[in-house]
Amino acid sequence: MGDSVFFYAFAALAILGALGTVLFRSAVHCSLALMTSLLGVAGLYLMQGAEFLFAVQIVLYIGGIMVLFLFVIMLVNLDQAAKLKQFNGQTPLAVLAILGTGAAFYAFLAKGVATLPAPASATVMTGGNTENVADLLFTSYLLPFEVASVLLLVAVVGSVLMAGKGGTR
Amino acid sequence: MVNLIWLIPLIPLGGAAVLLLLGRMLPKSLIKVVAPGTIFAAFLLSLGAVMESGGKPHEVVLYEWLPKVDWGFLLDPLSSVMILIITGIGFLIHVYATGYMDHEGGYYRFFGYLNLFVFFMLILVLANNYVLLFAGWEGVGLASYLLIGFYFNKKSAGDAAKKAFLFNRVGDAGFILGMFCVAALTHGSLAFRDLHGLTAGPLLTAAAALLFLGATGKSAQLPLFVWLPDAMEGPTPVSALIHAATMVTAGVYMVARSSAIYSLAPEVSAAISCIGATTAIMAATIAMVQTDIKRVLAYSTVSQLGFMFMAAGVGAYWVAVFHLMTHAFFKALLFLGAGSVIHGLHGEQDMLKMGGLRSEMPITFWTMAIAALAIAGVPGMAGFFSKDEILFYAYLNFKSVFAVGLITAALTAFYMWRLMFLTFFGEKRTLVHAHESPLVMTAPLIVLALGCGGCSYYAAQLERWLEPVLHSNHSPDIGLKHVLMAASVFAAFTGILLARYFHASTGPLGPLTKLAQHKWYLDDIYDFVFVRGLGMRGGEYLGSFDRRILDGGINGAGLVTRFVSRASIWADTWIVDGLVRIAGFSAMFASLPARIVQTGFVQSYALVIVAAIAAALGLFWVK
Amino acid sequence: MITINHYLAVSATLLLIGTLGVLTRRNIVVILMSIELILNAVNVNLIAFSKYHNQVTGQVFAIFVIAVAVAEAAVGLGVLIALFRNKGSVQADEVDLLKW
Amino acid sequence: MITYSATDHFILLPALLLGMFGIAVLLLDFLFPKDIKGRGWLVGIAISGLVFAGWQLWEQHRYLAEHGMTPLTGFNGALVLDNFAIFFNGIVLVSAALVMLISYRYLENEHEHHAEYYALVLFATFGAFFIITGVDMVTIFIGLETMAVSFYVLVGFLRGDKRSNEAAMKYLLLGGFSTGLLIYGFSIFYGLTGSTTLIALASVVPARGPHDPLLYLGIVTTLAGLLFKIGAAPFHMWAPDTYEGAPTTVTAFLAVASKTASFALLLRVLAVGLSGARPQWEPLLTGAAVLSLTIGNLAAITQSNVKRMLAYSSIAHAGYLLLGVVAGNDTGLIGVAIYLLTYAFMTIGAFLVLVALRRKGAAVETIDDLAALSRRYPSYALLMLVFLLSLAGIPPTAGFIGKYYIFLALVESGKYGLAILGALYVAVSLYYYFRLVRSMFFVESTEAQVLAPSNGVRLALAITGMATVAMGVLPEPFIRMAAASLGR
Repeated sequence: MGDSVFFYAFAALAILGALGTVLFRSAVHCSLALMTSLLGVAGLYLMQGAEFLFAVQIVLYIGGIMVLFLFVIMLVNLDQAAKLKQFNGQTPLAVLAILGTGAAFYAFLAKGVATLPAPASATVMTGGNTENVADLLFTSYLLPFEVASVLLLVAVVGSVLMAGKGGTR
Repeated sequence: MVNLIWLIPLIPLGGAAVLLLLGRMLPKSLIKVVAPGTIFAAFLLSLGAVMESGGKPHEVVLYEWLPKVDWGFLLDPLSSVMILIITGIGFLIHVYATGYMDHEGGYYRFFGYLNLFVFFMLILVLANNYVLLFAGWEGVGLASYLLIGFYFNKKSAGDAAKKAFLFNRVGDAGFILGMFCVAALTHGSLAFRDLHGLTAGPLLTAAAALLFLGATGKSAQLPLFVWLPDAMEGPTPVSALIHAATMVTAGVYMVARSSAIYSLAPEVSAAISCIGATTAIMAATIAMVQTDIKRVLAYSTVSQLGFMFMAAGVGAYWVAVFHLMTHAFFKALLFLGAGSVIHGLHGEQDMLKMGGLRSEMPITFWTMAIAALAIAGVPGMAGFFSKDEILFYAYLNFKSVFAVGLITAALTAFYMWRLMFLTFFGEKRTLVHAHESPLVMTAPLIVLALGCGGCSYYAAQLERWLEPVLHSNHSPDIGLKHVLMAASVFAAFTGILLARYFHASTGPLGPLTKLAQHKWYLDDIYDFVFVRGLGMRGGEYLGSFDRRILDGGINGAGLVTRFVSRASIWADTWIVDGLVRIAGFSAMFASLPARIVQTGFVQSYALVIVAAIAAALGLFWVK
Repeated sequence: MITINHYLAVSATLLLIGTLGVLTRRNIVVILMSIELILNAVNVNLIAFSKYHNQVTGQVFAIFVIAVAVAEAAVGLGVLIALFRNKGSVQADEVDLLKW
Repeated sequence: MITYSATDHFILLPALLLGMFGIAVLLLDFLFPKDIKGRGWLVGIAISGLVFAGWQLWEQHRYLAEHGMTPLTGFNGALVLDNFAIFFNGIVLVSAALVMLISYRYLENEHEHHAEYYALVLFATFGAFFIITGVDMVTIFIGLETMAVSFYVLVGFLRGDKRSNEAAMKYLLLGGFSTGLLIYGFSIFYGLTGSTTLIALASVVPARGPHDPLLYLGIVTTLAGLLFKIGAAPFHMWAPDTYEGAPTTVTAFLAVASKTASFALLLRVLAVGLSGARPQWEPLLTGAAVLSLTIGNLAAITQSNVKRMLAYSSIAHAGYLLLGVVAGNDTGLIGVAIYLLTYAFMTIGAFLVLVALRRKGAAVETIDDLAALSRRYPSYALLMLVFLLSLAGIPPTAGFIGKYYIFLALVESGKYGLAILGALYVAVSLYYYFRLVRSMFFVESTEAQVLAPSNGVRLALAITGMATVAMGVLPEPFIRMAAASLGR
């Protein structure tokens, strides 16, 4: 019972936040709404026993990325942008397409979940969640972990290069 | 020597490479030696190889190119005839061109392309499989494209090149498809040696028809023949080599080479005969009223190619090849003679402004007269035997084709002698002082004239020579043959006599003349259907579509200006020639829907992605 | 009882809302945020399946997705700044030099 | 327990070298004062990184050959070293090396000469390694993103150029979106199997039958992401804009490396993971192939910008490649492999000519810029002619071989309709490639001086030109390579 309440609360937070992100006029508001949505998602992680990921989401995502977003919003000075039309010309068409796609998605999921393999027996995993994640990360997924470091290096180099002053022609 | 046949195409290729890459640095005198020299070397090698092979098919496989497809050359009687024509006549034309092109710019490029052409042509005829043949096929197309457009600063030359290119693409599509049908029939092998033992069936019929579509493009048959007369914009030696003696006969060669397929597809063969006959008579009537000396010869070429297909269609492949050979001699000679006349008159091509050149250009006159007798079918000359054989086989197999052929033969004699009378006889109608061409140009004329007279006597030998590859069906009916021969001689002399008296008149036949003058309205029909109809109307629609729908949209203004500027460029570029215009228009018409979705607006791209996903998901429920 | 269905539904909803943002918002910053939403939707999926299979593989996968999201956001914002510097605008439908 | 075995090391080594050299380029650039003129030595370092990686790849090939071609697996089944991986990695490495050769002078001209460029090219190659070698979805995903993010930056490398900015932005937004779709598909595959490896996926697929909704949803979203990467319609729309706006060297690299790696991935996913679900993805691929051929070829007809035209033509090439997959027999797959190999050389070659002709002040981009090339630079005109003939698929150039195999495969598997369509579009493509030829050979032009090409450009042109001819005339060893890469 308690589970459901929390689930619905977090889900509502995530979805409403997402809607806010998409619908708000000012980019600053959008980013705050996104933060809310990410918090909601973090809550969902917690409910599924992913404590480590919950922490990552809060600290890294909300703490890090959102600051970056806000920073850029300040930098590119979106005051004017907020006064402009926020939705482009194809919005009705896009809504239609998304309604269609969404209906298909829900239909597929509803039909499909029943066909999932039987859930694994609920034996409790030994060790804490963080420990288990770390175990897996440094054994089976050691390689992607290392590759990800290069990915982040690329991102750093790239963003610095792009945001830096370049010759204007 | 017969094992060295791979060298035959390689020598001209070397020449082309030297000329095109280093040509700018070479002195003209050296180019004059190199270009004909390579072809002559190839000719000697061919001669040696053919003599050594003695008519036995000989295949030189260099290596396995693609699985089941060798890179190999096949020297059999058929390709022997072809390589001797190409290198022999090619050599003479090269020699002639050193004189003819003496005062033109880009000398080295011209000869580079010409050598390149000979290389591809040799690949085409020596290939032992369809893929290699296709390589040569496309190569000669490319080289001829470069050569037609050689006078690129002449706009009509550029348009002609475009037109030739477009019509050949239609043929190419047919050829590629036909090739893969053959691959399906032979389980992946495209070698000619595997064509025997096929069985008839719908796929084989399709292969035959598609390959023939390829041939109609290359050999200028209905409905794709309109490009050849325009191709006369190229330099005259090019017309002689490519658009008379060699490339345009590639279609005939290919059909003969595929005789194993065609003999199993009687419907297609019949169609080939009919198309050949129709093309022959149509082109002949058009040739009767042309005033440009080269255009007469161009339509005549189309007509003669029609004769060859007539023969191929009734199963007389060796006769087709025979006529191909004799035609190569007399038509090359006629073109070179015409070139000599044009050269002598400093670029004049209108026959109405010639006349009385007999005394001023005696060698040109006499050699051309021999060729004109040959093409008219006067006994003792090259064309006589080959044309008679065609008519004979047509009579045996397909009476109506025979009737058309006989009429065409008379028309041929008429238009050819009309040309002769207008050019060399009567009053001189120009003030230009004509002069005989230099020796480098007249010498090839003389050699070719000897060939015209000489090669005709070897019909029986040729038949026997070609027998191993192109099974001929002998007919013992000598009596019938003589009757038909008399008929055709009668037709020939009638034509010449009529030409004697009517060459100056615009024609007694009134409406028919008009029809012929307008090239049977073929260009106009294309123009009317596609350009006036679709073009103008379509342009209006496009315009209004643009204004109404896109103007309101995101980028209307940009599109409108773009469209207007494009339309004016388009009009400038394409209006001159209806057919090329159609191509441009249909290209634009086809291209527009594909481009218009590319709005430059990134989110519409994402929308397309989402829509595609929705469609893909929807497919699940449809199934 | 909350089952995996619920999580998948939330995930699909987030995905669709994110897509809506990508398709309709003119402001490129917001489009980038919408892409973050899509990646989060995937993460919800992964976590739910991870729980369902009673393992942590999905969680590890999700960490990588976050890393990718970070990288994309950083580079995206960098490119955005370069674009803004040259064009003075961050409206997606004004970026249309390249077309047809 | 963290383990790192000798096998792991052996498999990883090429990528390790690429990554290390990439970092070295960055560090050396940082350590040495900026006023050292030229910095050509950075290119040298970057190329030597590629050479070392290539050498390791060769060693790997030799090892496999000595051990009966049994694939090696490493990192708990995350990587598989087989001939397939070596073949496609080789293509990507070669294309990266060719791009390096031509980049130096190009960047100097653009006044955007930075060490980051070379590092990013190496990192993109590094990412491609994991796309091609990986059989674990996490590894693949991270590799894919490493490559993609590198490309986002490379496309926008001319920071002062609005068109470069725009191209990068468009590529990034759509790329990010399509990544989301791809990974959504992966998450569903994970849900179906409880594992992230493609092998696990392969083991559950047969039991799920042809009407499994979840599997289908996963296939559709995954394919959307993958078809986006290879630039197949209707997910192609980023390609023309990005190709046109990106620096020409990057366009060449993007057109070859990204497409090759992504196609290798597509083959892996379909042939390893989803081979049991053929009835579900085949119609989708067929549709994408037909659309790609149609849109690519038709839109290319009237383009006046050469880069954009080549972009559309590369969409059409994606269509031919997909037809090879659709044909579904060995011939078709070998055709795909050989097609990609030849495609690398001819495409880079065509872009190279554009780079080589680049003038001061203005790029050579429109068809008119190539006017009268045959008289100004006959050797360039001839080379371009060879590349264009090859792109059109005319024998005996390299481009013919791939098309030949693919058509043959279609005929063999009885898909005549698709074969006819493909052949017709070959004729159409001749039309627009020859527009360029016409311009090069027939049109008069206002003479404009080009910069003397650097030795790097000359070398790269020689390599691509010779390869394009050699593969066409002597395809046999290359065909054997392609066949071996598929274990045939």
